[in-house]
Amino acid sequence: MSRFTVEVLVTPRPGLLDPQGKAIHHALASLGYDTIEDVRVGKAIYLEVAAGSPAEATERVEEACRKLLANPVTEDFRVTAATEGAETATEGTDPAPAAAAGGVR
Amino acid sequence: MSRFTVEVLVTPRPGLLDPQGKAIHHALASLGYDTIEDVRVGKAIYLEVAAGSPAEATERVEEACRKLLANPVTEDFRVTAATEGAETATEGTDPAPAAAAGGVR
Amino acid sequence: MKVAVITFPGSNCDQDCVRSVELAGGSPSYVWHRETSLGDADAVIVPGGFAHGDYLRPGGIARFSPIMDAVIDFGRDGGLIVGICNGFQVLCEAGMLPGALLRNRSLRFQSHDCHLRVERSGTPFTADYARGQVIRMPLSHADGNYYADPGTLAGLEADGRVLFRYCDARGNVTHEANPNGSLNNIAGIVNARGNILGMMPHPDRAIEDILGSVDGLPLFRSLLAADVAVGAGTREVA
Amino acid sequence: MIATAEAPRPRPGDPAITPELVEDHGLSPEEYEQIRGIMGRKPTFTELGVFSAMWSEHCGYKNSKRLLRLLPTRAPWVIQGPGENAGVIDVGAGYALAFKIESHNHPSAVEPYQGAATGIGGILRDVFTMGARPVATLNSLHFGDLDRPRVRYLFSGVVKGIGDYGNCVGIPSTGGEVYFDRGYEDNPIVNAMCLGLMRKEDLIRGTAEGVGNTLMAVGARTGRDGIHGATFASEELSEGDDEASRPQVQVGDPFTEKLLLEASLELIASGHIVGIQDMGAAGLTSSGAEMAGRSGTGVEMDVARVPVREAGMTPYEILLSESQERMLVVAAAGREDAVREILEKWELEAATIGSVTASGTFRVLEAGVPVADIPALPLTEGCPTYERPGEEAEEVRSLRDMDLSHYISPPDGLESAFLAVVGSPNVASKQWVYEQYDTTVRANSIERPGGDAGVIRVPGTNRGVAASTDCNGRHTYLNPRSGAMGAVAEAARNVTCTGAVPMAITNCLNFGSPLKPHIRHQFREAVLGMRDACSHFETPVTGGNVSFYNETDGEAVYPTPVIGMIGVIEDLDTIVRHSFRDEGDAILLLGANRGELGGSEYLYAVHDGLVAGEPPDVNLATERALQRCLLAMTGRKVLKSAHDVASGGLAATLVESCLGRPRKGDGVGAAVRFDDDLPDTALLFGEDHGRVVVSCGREEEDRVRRIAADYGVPCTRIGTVTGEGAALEIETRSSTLKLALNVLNDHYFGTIPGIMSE
Ligand SMILES: Nc1ncnc2c1ncn2[C@@H]1O[C@H](COP(=O)(O)OP(=O)(O)O)[C@@H](O)[C@H]1O
Ligand SMILES: [Mg+2]
Repeated sequence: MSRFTVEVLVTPRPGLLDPQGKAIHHALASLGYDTIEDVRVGKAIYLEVAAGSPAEATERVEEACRKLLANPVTEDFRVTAATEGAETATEGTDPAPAAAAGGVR
Repeated sequence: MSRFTVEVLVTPRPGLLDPQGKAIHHALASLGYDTIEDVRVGKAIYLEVAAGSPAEATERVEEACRKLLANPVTEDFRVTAATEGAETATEGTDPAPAAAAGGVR
Repeated sequence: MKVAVITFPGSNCDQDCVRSVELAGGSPSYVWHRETSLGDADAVIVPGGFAHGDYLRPGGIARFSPIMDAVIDFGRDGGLIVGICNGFQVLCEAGMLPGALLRNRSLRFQSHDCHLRVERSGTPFTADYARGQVIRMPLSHADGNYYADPGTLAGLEADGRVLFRYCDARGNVTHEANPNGSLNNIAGIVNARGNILGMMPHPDRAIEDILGSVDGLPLFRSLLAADVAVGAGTREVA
Repeated sequence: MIATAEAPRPRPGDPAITPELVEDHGLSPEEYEQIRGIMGRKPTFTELGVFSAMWSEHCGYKNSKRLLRLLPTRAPWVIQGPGENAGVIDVGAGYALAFKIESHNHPSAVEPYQGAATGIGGILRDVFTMGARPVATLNSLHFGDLDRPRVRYLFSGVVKGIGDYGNCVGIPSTGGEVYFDRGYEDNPIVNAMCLGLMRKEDLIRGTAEGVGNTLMAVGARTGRDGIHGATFASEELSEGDDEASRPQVQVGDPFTEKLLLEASLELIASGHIVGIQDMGAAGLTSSGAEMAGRSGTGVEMDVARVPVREAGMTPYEILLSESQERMLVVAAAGREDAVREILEKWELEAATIGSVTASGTFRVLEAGVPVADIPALPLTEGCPTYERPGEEAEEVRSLRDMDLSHYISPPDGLESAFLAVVGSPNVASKQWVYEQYDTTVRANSIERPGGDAGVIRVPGTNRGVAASTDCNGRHTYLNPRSGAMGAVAEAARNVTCTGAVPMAITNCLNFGSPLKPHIRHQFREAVLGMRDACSHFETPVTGGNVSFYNETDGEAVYPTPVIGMIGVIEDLDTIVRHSFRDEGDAILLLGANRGELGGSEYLYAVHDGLVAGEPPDVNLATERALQRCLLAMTGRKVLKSAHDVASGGLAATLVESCLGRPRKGDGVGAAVRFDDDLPDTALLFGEDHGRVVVSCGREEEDRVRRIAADYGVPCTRIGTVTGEGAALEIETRSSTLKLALNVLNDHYFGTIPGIMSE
């Protein structure tokens, strides 16, 4: 059993009005960021999961997404598994190599 | 000039209480997800940026993060640039190869 | 008539609903969210508040409270259910009503009176109102922006399942009268069978003259007068 | 004093106690010597931290205690005066009201959203730990000028923080105030007040009685947040502090608070506990020491048993953490499981961390090893207090003495001045603010924000409790004594306008650094003014809060003694609202116009931010007569409206009475005429105290006049209510104004939303 950090990105479904994204877009524009053409806001959820493998951790979390973490009426989600700095995308053609976690500052 | 999608992940600073994460953790536990040991919740923001290069797009967004998108007192942020399916991590050792965007469902 | 009022951790309007039922002449009782049975209730109210803090999404966590299985069964058997404010959000999350309640257009919490046009009379929830009647009551929410996909929305309208719409004092359904961005100014809807109502404004806060309005009382009176026996099939919305 | 065998010794890793370390803890060399004397030895690092917190300004009231003793605190209806978590008064019908106001200025300056949110959380806990169910909150906010982006950021963050927290817990907001003035540029004032009701017999106090009873930590886990917040709240901010202050940011969890509220009330009703207290400023330290101090007992606790959020926390950190949503409970011995059962129902944690002892000391162990052992009473009561002489700043004296005569005429004409005053952010409607607060939850809000005072019904009765917060910082800046008197007078007037009898106050004294003579002068004068007014009105002070060091880079805020006034209406059928009602009704002015423009909104809004002149005079006898007169009128139900005159003068009062509730298109007109021999600006914008505009049916006019005469209150018929959609017409000796209601609407309701949507 190891501990994996699984990242879940929950985003508003395309076509859905996103008032928060719109407001941020507006605020950025009035700060002079006129090259930013659209903004959408979703949630980033990080789960620490005890599992035998990254795949197992991911699977558990995907199930949790379908059940609770995302609202199918309004949201899409994407799950990525990682352990100790190594991330594994569960979708996409290739597993992504390591990307450093942690803040910029 | 191309259009790039830049992903910003904003997360609560370590050590700060994350009531939302706590509540989700609790909810998952009572749904039987007892291998999930911790949950933290942040924001995922997607910006469409017109720029000459991914680096330029990323730079603009990083600046916007410091100015507006993240609250420096309570949040960390991480910026990733991508255009038409190709993502470029601005941190981490290697640029990640393509990862399909869009929802699982 | 016995009315079960569900209390989740974080429910704030359970007492208001109990009082409303009492004032309308019914017998309310509190049912704690960890219960698994509604007892001999004839109707159910899912009250407002911030069940589980509204963390993640309003209603998202409450939907999994133990009592919800009983509430879902009750609704499936044709029992009358009213979800107010957070209760509406819970019912949508539970799939008992279509659509979802998104963040208000203003992105702010909004607490003020609103006018509603009663779109249909003769339902178990609106029998005591006249069709087209304009009523006033408080609203109080951050996520009341009703959304449904175009097909669902068209279905709601075609079937006359929108019971309340935001309007101005004269009954005009206008953009300015829409407090939160809800599609088609929708303030309250029923499910296809017509036995489950969800609405964002608070009839439970408009039950006495001294509070500024009694326009919420007819809703509770309608509910108490509706004779719908659970399991005995339906009383279709006229 | 302490058995040597068990005396705490320094922990490995503790820093050595040096003069610098002592200074960093906000303690003077003399204070440190005093501590050594109390201890009979050198304190450990942990003990130093404990003293530092308890002897901070915030907990120890070093620089205010002696003056605060001058305040009147007693009346037959006062059940609990200062010294407890909240004051308590008898409001009749078997009910008691607990109420208190608190500042969260520094945290809000650093992180407005969380700072304000946790401010609400703390004040709610102060009230429900008395056994009372919170029934209303109010908030008094003072910010810099709204044209500054930073101020807008603070303003919107604070309002959202207050709203999100209070709304989630389900407590209606019934009122408050918001001021904007450059005097608060970098130091917002964020004061939150809470009212709670209980049956009189349910009152419980924060005591640790009964040797052998069990100490339990209840609620949220302890994290590293807010460590040394109490000291932090007692130090001035300096440029660049945002970075340094970060680890101290506390994050509020209103959902946990709601559970804690319900669980606490259930615990108190169960009889399983003997005492309960919020872990507020200085957390476990102040709650533990104060509970022991109040009961003359001791406590012993083991920090290793305190549930923590992070590994590796030291005793110092655990004792001083200000993590929110935590309580210290004293359970009757043997009832621990019953206590735990109630908490489990509410999905809360409870840990047994120690017990009540007979030692008289605040004793702390870490996994059995003593780390602190301090005599409780000297710790809680022994904080040295100071009263050093003060002196008024020359600058203020000259501003006050300024000749205002060449500001009498408005540069762009009277109508433009009128709209500028009515549309200034200070006078304009605060609808944008209070519509973000749930004002109607629990269906007892009889008068919501927007009038003179909020009124909440005592559930199950026809009684009401009215409350108002007031402080015009410009007035207190120019003259702290009359300004503070004026704040009490205005608060009492606001409450009286609804028909409620003023009963008692709580107060929050927001000042700069008491180390400066002119601040000490302001503080002393303000306390004396408050004393005089409260004595005269028989509204004792049941509690409050002092917030010093509201300074950035040496610039202090205006002295801001915020008054939270409570009134009682015995029969809600006698309630009066602020807006004119029916066409043809008579409009009368109670009180006399003197045209005092000193410190007025007119000078600030129309003359480039001028803050000068002698602020309006307060005549306590006149105010008292006015209060009695109004209550006689409301009691006899002769009035249709009553609205006091304050910021913005008669102009603001008349506009508000016409426009009424914030729904566009509503409102009635009025035609008024003044015969006073005063310049137009002084007449319309003067903020003279002691005035109320009332309206009544024509047939009642004589009765109104007679009652006024009985109380010796000047009463002048000034006009008539005109029909819906009409205008506000004002005639003076030299001018005529006709202001369309929709124009007034745009200015009064449109200003703040307009600025905030930019
Ligand atoms: N921060 C606030 N929160 C809630 N209500 C507020 C706030 N600020 C102002 N109000 C409400 O707006 C109304 C007018 O406020 P104010 O101008 O301060 O009144 P007054 O001058 O009569 O004290 C009052 O009902 C007050 O309670
Ligand atoms: Mg007033």
